[in-house]
Formats: sequence, C-alpha cells, structure tokens
Amino acid sequence: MTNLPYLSMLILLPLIGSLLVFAIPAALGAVRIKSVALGFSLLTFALFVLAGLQFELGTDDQFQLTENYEWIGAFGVSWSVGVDGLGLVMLGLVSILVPVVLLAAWRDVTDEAAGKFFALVLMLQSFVTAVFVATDLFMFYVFFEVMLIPMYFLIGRYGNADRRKAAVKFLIFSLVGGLVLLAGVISVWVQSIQITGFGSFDLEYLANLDLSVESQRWLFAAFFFAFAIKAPLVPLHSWLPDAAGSSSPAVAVLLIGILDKVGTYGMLRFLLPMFPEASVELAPIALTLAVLSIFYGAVMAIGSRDMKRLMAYVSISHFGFIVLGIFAFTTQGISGAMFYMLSHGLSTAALFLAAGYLMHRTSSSKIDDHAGAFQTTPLLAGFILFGALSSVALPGLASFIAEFTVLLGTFARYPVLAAVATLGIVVAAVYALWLYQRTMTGHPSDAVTGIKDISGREVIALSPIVALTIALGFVPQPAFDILNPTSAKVMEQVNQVDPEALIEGGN
Amino acid sequence: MDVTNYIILSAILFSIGAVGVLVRRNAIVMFMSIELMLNATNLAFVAFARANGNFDGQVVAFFVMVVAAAEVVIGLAIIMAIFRTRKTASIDEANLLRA
Amino acid sequence: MRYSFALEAISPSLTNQVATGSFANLWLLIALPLFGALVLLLGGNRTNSFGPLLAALMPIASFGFAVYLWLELLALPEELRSQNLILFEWINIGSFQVPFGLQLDPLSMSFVLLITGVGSLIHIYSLGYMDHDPGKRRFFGYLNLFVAAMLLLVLADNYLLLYVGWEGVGLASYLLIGYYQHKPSAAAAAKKAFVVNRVGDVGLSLAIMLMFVAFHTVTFAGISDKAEQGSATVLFLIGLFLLVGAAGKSAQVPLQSWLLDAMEGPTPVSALIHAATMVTAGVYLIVRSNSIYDLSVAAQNAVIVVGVVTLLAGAFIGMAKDDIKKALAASTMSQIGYMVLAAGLGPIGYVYAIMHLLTHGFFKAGMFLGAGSVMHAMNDEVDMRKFGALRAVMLITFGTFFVGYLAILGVPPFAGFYSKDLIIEAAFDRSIIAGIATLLGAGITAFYMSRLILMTFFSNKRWEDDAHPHESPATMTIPMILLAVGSVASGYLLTFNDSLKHWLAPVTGYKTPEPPIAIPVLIAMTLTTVAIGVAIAIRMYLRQADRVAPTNVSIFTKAARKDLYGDAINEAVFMRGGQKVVNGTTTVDNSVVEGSVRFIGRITLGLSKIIRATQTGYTRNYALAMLLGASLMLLLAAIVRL
Amino acid sequence: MSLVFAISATLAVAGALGMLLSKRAVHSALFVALTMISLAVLYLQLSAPFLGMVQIIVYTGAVMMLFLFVLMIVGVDSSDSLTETLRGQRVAAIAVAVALGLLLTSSIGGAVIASGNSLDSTIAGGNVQAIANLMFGKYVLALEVTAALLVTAAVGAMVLAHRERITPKLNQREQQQARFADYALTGKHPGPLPPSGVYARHNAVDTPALLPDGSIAANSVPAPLQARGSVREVDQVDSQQIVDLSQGNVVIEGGDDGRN
Repeated sequence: MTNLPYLSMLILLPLIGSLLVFAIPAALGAVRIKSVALGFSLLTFALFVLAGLQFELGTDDQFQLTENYEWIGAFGVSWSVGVDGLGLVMLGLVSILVPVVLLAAWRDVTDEAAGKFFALVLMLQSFVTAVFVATDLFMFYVFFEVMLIPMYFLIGRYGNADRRKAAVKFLIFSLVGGLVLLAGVISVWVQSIQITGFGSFDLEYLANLDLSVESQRWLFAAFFFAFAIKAPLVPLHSWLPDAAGSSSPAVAVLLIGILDKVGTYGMLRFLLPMFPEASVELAPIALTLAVLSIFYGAVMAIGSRDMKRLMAYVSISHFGFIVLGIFAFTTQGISGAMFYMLSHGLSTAALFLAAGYLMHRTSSSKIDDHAGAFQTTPLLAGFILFGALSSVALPGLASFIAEFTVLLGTFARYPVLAAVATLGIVVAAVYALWLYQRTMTGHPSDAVTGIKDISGREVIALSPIVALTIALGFVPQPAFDILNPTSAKVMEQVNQVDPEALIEGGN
Repeated sequence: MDVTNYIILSAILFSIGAVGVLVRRNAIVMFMSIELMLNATNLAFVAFARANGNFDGQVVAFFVMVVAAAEVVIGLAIIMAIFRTRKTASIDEANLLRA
Repeated sequence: MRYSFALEAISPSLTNQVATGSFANLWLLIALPLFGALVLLLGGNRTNSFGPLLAALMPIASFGFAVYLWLELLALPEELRSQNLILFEWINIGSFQVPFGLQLDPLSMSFVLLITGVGSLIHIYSLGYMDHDPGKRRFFGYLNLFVAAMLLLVLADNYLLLYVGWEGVGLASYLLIGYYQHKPSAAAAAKKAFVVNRVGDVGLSLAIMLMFVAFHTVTFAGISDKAEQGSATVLFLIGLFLLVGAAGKSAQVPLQSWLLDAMEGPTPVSALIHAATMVTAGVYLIVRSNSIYDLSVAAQNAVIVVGVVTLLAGAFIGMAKDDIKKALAASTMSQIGYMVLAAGLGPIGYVYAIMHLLTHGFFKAGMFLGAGSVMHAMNDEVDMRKFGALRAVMLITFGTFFVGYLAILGVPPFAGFYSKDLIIEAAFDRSIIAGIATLLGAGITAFYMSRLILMTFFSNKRWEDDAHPHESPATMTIPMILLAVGSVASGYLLTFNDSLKHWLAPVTGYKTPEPPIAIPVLIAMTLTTVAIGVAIAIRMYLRQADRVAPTNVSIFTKAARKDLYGDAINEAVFMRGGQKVVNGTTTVDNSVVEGSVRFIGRITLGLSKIIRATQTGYTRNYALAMLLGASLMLLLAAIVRL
Repeated sequence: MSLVFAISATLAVAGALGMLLSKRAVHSALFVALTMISLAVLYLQLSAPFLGMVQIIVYTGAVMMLFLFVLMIVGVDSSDSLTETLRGQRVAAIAVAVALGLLLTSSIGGAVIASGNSLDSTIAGGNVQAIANLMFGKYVLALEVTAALLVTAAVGAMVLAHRERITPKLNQREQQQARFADYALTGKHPGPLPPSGVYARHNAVDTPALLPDGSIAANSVPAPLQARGSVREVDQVDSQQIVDLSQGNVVIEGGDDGRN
C-alpha cells in the first residue's frame, strides 16, 4: 500500500471521472449522471484519506509521497509531485469541498446541463490537485493555467445574466497574471542554466539556487504579481466580485475556496523559498497591500447590495489576512496563514452555500429582496448566521484560530500594522451581522414568503463543513501538527527567526 | 560549376511567381503562380545539392514536388467548390475574412 | 463588625495545583449547559415538549456540582485552592503554546456560583415568563449556551480561552437581544451590541498579543510569574488594552451605548446577562489581571477614570428614563462603574469590586425580574408613565422589588450597604475626587431608584385601558423571592467574619483602605446623601406623575434622555463617517480600479479597430503583407550580417 | 554560363512572364508548362536526371494537365480581366517582388559555399540509387508521412469535389410546376431557351438566334462565350430576311408543309 503513486492517482481519478461523466449520454437520466460524479468525488476523498494515512509526522523530508517521472527531458521538466503539510491540508480541503459542492449544487443546474457541469467540476478538481502537489515549477505553471479552462466554462455557462462578461474578465485577469508568471518561470530557468550549467524546474534545485538579489527582485515582482491577481489583493481584485457575483454559489465556492488559494499557496511554495532575500526586502509592500485589502474588502462588503458580491469582497478582506500572515515571517504568522487557508475554504463554503440555498429559493441575489426570511426558513437562517459568524472569526470556530494566530504572528514583528489590522474585526462584524439583519430579520418580504426551509440533502451537504469548522476551532492542533514543519521550513528558507520575548533578562 | 546563375534564375522566377499571386485575380492562375514559386525553390535546392556535392537537396526537391502535387489536388478541389457556390473563380469574391 | 483590623494586607499566594479527584471533572460544569444547548438547538422541534425543562435542569445540575466543588475547595488549605485542569493541548506553534485548560480558584468559584445560581433562578423564572412564546425552545437553547460560555469565560486558565468564552457570551447576548427576530429594533440592537463589543474585543485581542510578544505566554499563571519582568510601557499598554476589552463587555464609557438598546431582549435576558453576569465580565477581567494592574499605576488610573465617568454617566442617564428596563439598565451601567472603579484601586478594591458584583447580581437581577413581572402583568408595557399604584395588585412583586431597592440604595443592613459603602471608602483612600464622585453617584442612585419605584408602585394609576394587572405565577415569583432573600442577606454573609476577604485575598491580594475621613463620618455622609436623593424623589413623584413625559425640561434632562448623546456621537462620527468611507471606497472602486480596467479595455478596443481596417478580406492583400514580412525579415537578416 | 543554361533560363523566364501577362488562363497554363520543361532541362544540367524526369512527368504531365481539366470545368469569367481592382496592389506587388528578388539574390546567392566535390564522383550506383538510398534510409520517416499525405489529399479532393444532394430530386411534374410558379412570380420564360442559330445562316454555338423583329435573342449564346466576348456578328442581310419572312413578304420553298 505504501508504494502506490497516491498523488498521481489523486490527479487522475477525478479526471477519469470527469471524462466518464462527459461520455454518459444524457438519456440515462440526470440523477444517474450526478450520482456517478458524486461517487467519483467521494472515491477521491477516500483515496485522499488513504494517502493521508501514509503521511508521516516528524520526518526530515520536506516532501512525502513523492513521485518523479521525466516529462520533457530537454528542458529539465519532470512530472514530479509530493506533499508537505501545506500540500496535504490543501488536498484535504479540495477533497472535502468538491463532494460538498456537488451535493449542494444538486439542483442548481437543469437536468440537461447537469452532466457537463458535474464533469467540469471534477475536471477542475483534478487540475487543482495537480497544482497543489506539483514540486516542479513548470508542472505547477502548466496546471496553474490549465485549471482556468474548466473554471471559465463553469462561470460562463452556469451563472446569471452577466456571466459571460464576468468569465471573460476572470480569464483575462488570470491570463495576464499567468503570462507574467511564465516570463518569470522562463527567466528562472535561464538563470539556473547560467549559474549551474544545467536547467531544471525542480523546486528544491531552484530553492537552492544562488540568485543575485537584483534578479530576485524582478522575479519576485513577476511571481508576486501573478499570485496577487489570483489571491486577489487590492488593487488587482476587481475580477473577483464580478466572477463570484455572476456565477452560481457552488462555482463561487470552488473559485474562492479553492482556486484563489493557489495564489497564497504559490507564495509559500515558490515565492518565498526561491527568492528569500527579495521576499524579506519587499515584504513591506506585500504587507501594505494586505492591510489595504483587509479594510478595502471589508468596507466594500458593507457597501454591497448583492449577497454574492458582498461575500466576494469579504474574501478579499480575508485574503489580506492570509498574505499578512505569510509576509510577517514568524512561525505563528505562517502557520496561521496556512490554517487560515483551510478555515477560509470552510467558512466560504458555509456562507456561500447557505446563502446560495436562500438565493436559489428566491431567484434573487439582491440583499434588499430578502427580509424576514427567518420567519419562513429558521433552520436556513441558522446556517447563514453560522456562515456569517464564521467569516467574522468568532472564537470557538476555526476561523478565529486562524485570524488570531495570523495577527499574533504579525504583531510579534510589526505591532502597529497588526494593531491596525485587528481593527478589521470590528468592520467584519458590521458587514456580517448587517447581512444577517437585512436578510433574516424584520417583517417577511414578498420574495421570502412561502418558501420552504432547508431540505435534508442541503443539510447533509453543509454539515461536514459546520462540524469541521467547530471541531477545528476547539481542536486545531492536529492541523497545526501537520502545518508547523512547513512553516518551520519556510522560516528556514527565508532565513528568519521568531522575535524573542520582550521581558528583561531574556527568555 | 558556378551555381550563382541558377540562384539568380531561381530568385527571378520566384519573384515573378510572387507578382502573379499578388496581381492575378483568377484563382487558377494564382495557383499556377504558386506552382512557379515552388519550382523556383526546387531549382535552388537542386543547385545547392550540386554545389555541396550531396543528394539531400535533390531529395528535398522531390518531397516538395510530392507535397506540391497533393496541394494542387486539394487546391483545385477547393477552387471548384468555391466556383460551384459563387459561380466565379475570382479570388476577390471570396472575401469573407473581412473584419 | 464590618472590619477585622487584624487583616491589614495580604498578597496573592496561590500556586496552581494539578486538578485531581472531583476537580478533574471540572469540565462538567460547562459541559452540562452546553449539552442542553446542543440538544435544544440541534434537536429541532422534536425537543419542543421537554426542551425548556431540560434546559432549566442543566444550570441547576451545574449549580449543584458547583456547590459540591465549593465545599471541596473550602476543605483544602488556602494555598492549594487553585485547581488547574488541562484538558488537551489547544494551540502549539513554535513559542506560542496555549493549553485548553480550566482553572478553579476562589475568584472563579465565586463567579461559578453566581452564574449557575442566578442562572438557575432565571431559567425557572423564564419557564413562566416565556410560557406562551412559540419559539421558547430556541430561547432556552440560547440561555444554556450563554451559561456554558460564561462558565468557560470564568473557568479558563488563560486569556485566549477566556476570549472564547468572552465571545461566546457575546454571541449568546446577540442571539437573545435579537430573539424577537421580526422586530427591526431588536435586530438593530443586537447588531449594535455585537459590534460595540467587537471594539472591546480589539482591545482584548491586542492585550493578548502584547502579552505573548512580551512574555511568550498567555496563561494567567505564566503572566503573573513574568509580569514583574515587563517594562512599564508594556504593562501600561496591556492594562489599557484589557480596559478597552472590559469597557466593551461591561458597558463602560465610551463603549456604553449598546447596553440600553440591549433591553430589546426578553426581560429574563436583561436580568441574567445584562445585569447579573455577562456585563460584569469586564470587572472579572480586570480583577483577574491584577498582576498587571498592580504593577502599573497609570493603567489603574485609567481604570479609575473610566469607572468614575461611567458611574456618574449611568446615574445621570437613569434619572431621565421613563422606560423601566432602560432605567434599570442605566443603573446597571452605573453600578458596574462602581465595580470597575473599585477594581482600579488595586488590592484595596478587588475584594470590594467582587463583593459589589455579587450583591449586585442578586438585587439587580431581582429588580429586573420584578420589572419583567410588571411588564408581564401590563401587556409588555415598559413605560413607567403608564404604571402607577401597582403595589396593591402585585404584592409579591412589589415586596421583592422593594427589597432590591433598599439594597441598591445601601440602606443598612441590606446587601448594598456593605458593598457600596466599602467602595466609597476605598475610593476616598485613593483620591478625594473619586470619593466625592462615588458619593454623588450614591445620591443620584437614590433619586432615580426612588423615582422608579414611586412611579411604578405608588403614585396615581395611569394604566392603559386594556391593562388588567395581576400577580405572576409561582415559577416567576419564587425566583424573585429567593433573589430578594439574597439581596437582604448576601452583604452580611460576605462580610461576616471577613469571609470574602479571606476567600479571595489569596488570589487578588488585599489591603485595608485608610480613607482620610473617619469611616463612621463617611457612612453618615453616604446615608445623608442617599436620604436627600430619596427625599427629592418623594417630593416630585409620590403623589402624582404625568402620563406623558414633560417636554419643557432642562438641557440636562434632554441630554440624559438621549443617553448623554452617546448614540448621537456614535452616529455622527462612526456611522456617518463609516458611510462616507463606504461610499467613497465604492466610488473609488467603480471609478479608479474598475475605471483603469475599463480604460485598458477601451485602449485595446480602439487599437483593434484601427488594426481591423487592414483586414480587407482580400486574399491578395494578405499575401502582399506576407511577402512584405518575408522581405523585411530577409532585409533584417542582411543588415544583421553586415 | 553554358549555352544550355542560357537558352533554358531565357525560356523559363519567358514562360513565367507569359503566364503573368497572358489574358486567358489556358494560355497561362501553357506558358507555365514551358517553364517547367525548361526547368527539367536545367535539372539535367545540374546532375539531377531523376528529378528532371520526375519534373516532366509530374509537373508537365500530371499537374498542368489537371489545371487544364479544371479550367475546362470552371470555364471563363470576368476574373480573367487584367484590370486591377485593388488600389495600389499592382504597384506594391511589383515593388515588393523586385525587392524580394534582389534580397534573395544578395543573401542566398552570397551564401553558397561550394564544397568542391562533384556529385558524379560520389555516385555509387548512379543518381537514382543515391536518391533511393537517402529516401529509404535517412528520410524514410518523411517518405512515410508523405505517403499518408498523398492518401489524405486524394480523399480530401474527393470529399471537396463531391456534391452532396441535400434536397430530394424533383420529378418532371414538380419541375414543371416549379417552372410555371417561377414564371408567375418573375415572368421568366418557362420554355426552353432559344437554340443558337435559329433563323440564321449558321448553326454554330456562337451564332445568336434572332427574334422575329430581327433583333438578337440574348439567351441563345452560352454564357462562357458571351463572357469571352466571342459572339458572332449578325449579318444585316440575315436580319432583313427574317423581317421579310415574318411579315410574309417572302416564302421559302419547301418549307410550306401544312403551313400555308
């Protein structure tokens, strides 16, 4: 069991499922097609659990479950995969969210379109998995771009009236970022040849490359630009509200919960290890953008009249926290940022899917159309409140642990910046509770009168998310046990140590 | 053996072929011009083969001929198809690529 | 005897013991009400029938266990009375290590007894009060959730876990204030409470972060070990941040504005959360952080200033309120101001702060329940101007309320006399100004409480036509009676033989105050002030009160009616300002960010329009372009070779 | 410069220019054939006898004949005109082509490096064997691919040239109905077009039929001939005779069977 190529299988299994679902004739019935898709996603989850059981804590190797096959020998490109703590956690997030999203979106699309929709989701899962396990920069880049294709169709075909425009905007932004990234990737490769005499895209080889600070700066700029579009940081964010606002809730969850994580993931996996000196030197820029994003996103969320746009802006704010933690260069900050990536995926799913249930019932995403929905859908109101509180980082939920550790880690190095960022939790309370107040309380509006409360299927789809969010809020340490070696490794790669305690006489 | 003359001849034929492509409107005549250009390059190949003293140039010329033959077949078929729908062999009439 | 002069000064002497025996089951205290909350909230409508009863049983069970643990604790020698139970490793990242640990020491024990005791009574009361409410299962679920969170707050052995309980009670408070979801005012009040509390949370968060940065620990034990090594600035800042947190939760100026609005919730909630327990969490936090405050006089001074301002502001607002619950809420604010002030006095005041907190828990909860009983009788009317002469129809309610009234006034031998007078003495010890303020506060309290009780139970009948007041059922009156008993006896019991001092001093330390004025003189001064307040009220309200509030009132009354313009300031500065920021950002996003994206798009479109002109569709044009390109490339090659 | 080269080169250029300048496509094709043959001679001259033969067989023999076939099918139309319709195209084309020719001459012509060894000396078993060795050795993959290309091209040509019937074939009755419906709508003559040479001295296809008033029936000459402008003039005498005949002034002997 131990020597199976788990990671390649995790990439291939959903892809096979996707092709199979594509191939099933529609005449067989939408329910069967959907069941096959869901089955594949559950199978993938099972495979992930098996793979996770092979993962060992406390080993010296950075990457585990590694595989390495030659791909394009002439350029030193290989199909090389492996996971460390961060990769494993992201894989877990993907494996959990996809079945949840499929189940939640069971009736979001018409029966004729269901097969293609579900197949595209599975395809996306495959590509995103490849991104998260690639330890070869070229392979990472390829899947970084390829995953846009299913996403483009998911936004452009299954959203509201503005979906096509939004999909094109999403694609153009991503492609611009990807193009700059490509330039960076090629440049790294060329420089690696100049320095060592042979070119390779292997991560470890590139991380040990002795790049000059000058070229590191340029490469940092290129990589950071691409990842900041994906993450997204203000002012490169404007595609996200459109994309999330125009797509169906399930797609928005995949987009924000998983796809955007590639940006912050890329920062930790490639940006910091490959360009450590430049990262430390240019961190203030990243931190400034991060704090800007936190407040900008939160303020825009308050000003939003559309639920999905609001949630998209909330996510921009949250990505600000993640980037803040990454560039604080403390163990707590980086571990917290990685934990944030996990918890943000969960809280996004909780809020988006629950709100999606409501929007599906009223066929409107305008906040003002919903009022007093509590009277007709008390259970759904509970889930929406849970989602809102989760995005507020209420203590006792996973998002609190994440946000607090990020702020704590930042505070240790940049107290003023962290203090300013902490003020963001007040603004967060305003947007989240105001959303709840405007949608759930008061006298029922016409739109919500007579709608049905949440169904059993919908509860089942959301329960794992809710359970995980609470469980990780009280028992986060298993996740930190997995993540801490990664943050220690990153700290070592950027050559930073945690600040000492301030007390007189040392620690 | 001075092959420069052959090269010059080849260039002249190529240029005349190019002018043919650019100024003649009859698709069939245009096609003949293209054939002429291909032949001009063939001549250059053969001349180079002679100059370099090996047969590779001749083999390439041979392949060019084969490809040209295939191309003529397809090209003429296309011209016939166009003629059938538009009742003309004028290349200017087939301007659907206009932006 | 109120003082034992043998008790001069005690310094904190407890060290944590690993919990064994029955203390190892400490977690049950929290788990019981949490279990109740989970059953009721997850069980759905199936639990409608037995849910409320189950919910009421849970805090009672917790209370029983708490009493048992209390007796166990009493049996231990003084220095072993801090039991520390570490359940599991909570967070461990590098040097940031936080256990999921509970700590039971005399301070938290006092709170546990108060919370579970008063909590149980209010659960029982609610069985009667909420009897007709169709959604009461949810209500009881929230109540249980609150009790669990509050217990976690006081039992946590570190600041981060305290924070979890802190927010848990905030959440429960939010849910309960907004319990009447269909009322927009309730929803707005709930949100306001949460948001204002969040401002306080920022303070608490920053305090915890600073503690970690300074000391690399956030446990109470760790902080008190290392606090002495901290620099003055760090200690002051931690104290200040903690104060912000405490001000948010305890409705202290400038974060007081949410408490009066919070009265939108059902009355038992006001009694339990917004009078007896949650709002005192700030006092708990300050007393718990005594190791920080003892080392920073500047931080103590900040606490004192906040306490003084709040006690006066609350009393001032209380004078003008016609809404019975809001008047009581203003009074709560003021009384907590006393506690905070006392907590700011250091070892002199900690014990008194807690003592006042406990007695206040009894009499204020009792009065709130009384107010609830009145409202229950008057079709949920809260305007005192529509009450009057109720003492005859609601004898038990009036009796219990009157006991509470005497207690809050500080009439001997009721509970408030012991606790409040001690605070006044301690305040004089620190500063004359603070002392005078407390004295003044006592007088104003006497005035507005007399006004309240006169307008409600005495004076002329001003009822609405459809009002048929009647005494409340036993489930409601019994808790009121029990709380009244507490209001009478608690003060004496807590001071008898210096019991509370001996009990708490190992945690907080103690020092006897030495006010510049002789203590009997002070007592006389206090009682005189109170008597003056009562007299004015009787003169104004005993006979007759207007059915409609007069409008030609002084500027001070107007200010008090408007909560001293707290909301107006909030609205002008934060809401309007916030709105402007939101609008501004939205405009920037639309014009600058989106605008630049659109601008790039437009440039691209324009360029493509120009280039499109070259796409004539004529094959021969394309061929020409191709040939031109080939020629240029050749030319380039030729040039490069040259 | 050998005499053979001088003659062949002259002929080749003349053929090329002829193709470029002749108005009729058929003439162009014949001129190209001339160029091809000249090139074949040049190949022989360049020690490539095999290619020379292939050139004659494939190009002159097959390709150019295919052109002629297609020309016959397509016929002639206005595209044969030599007047330029695209503004500036002719001038630009000539300028660019001249520039290209010069550039090619200067760059490629200068790049020739003579190795000095003659082809004849390297031939082991003659030219054909040498080429065969290369083709079935070094270039065997290209050869296979070319084979595939040829097959594909053959299939492709069939697909393109084949006309798929997309409407059901009309029977005579339906054709008749359609024709009269057309007449009702557009006034198009329902009967057959007038045959050429009716009432005329000649019955050649380029002779137009004449209407009873002596004027020309425009439809009686096939369109390609009209497009080419080769419609025969009508004699004045002929038309006058027709007018006379139609007015009964003249009676033709032997043509009176059952008429009058």
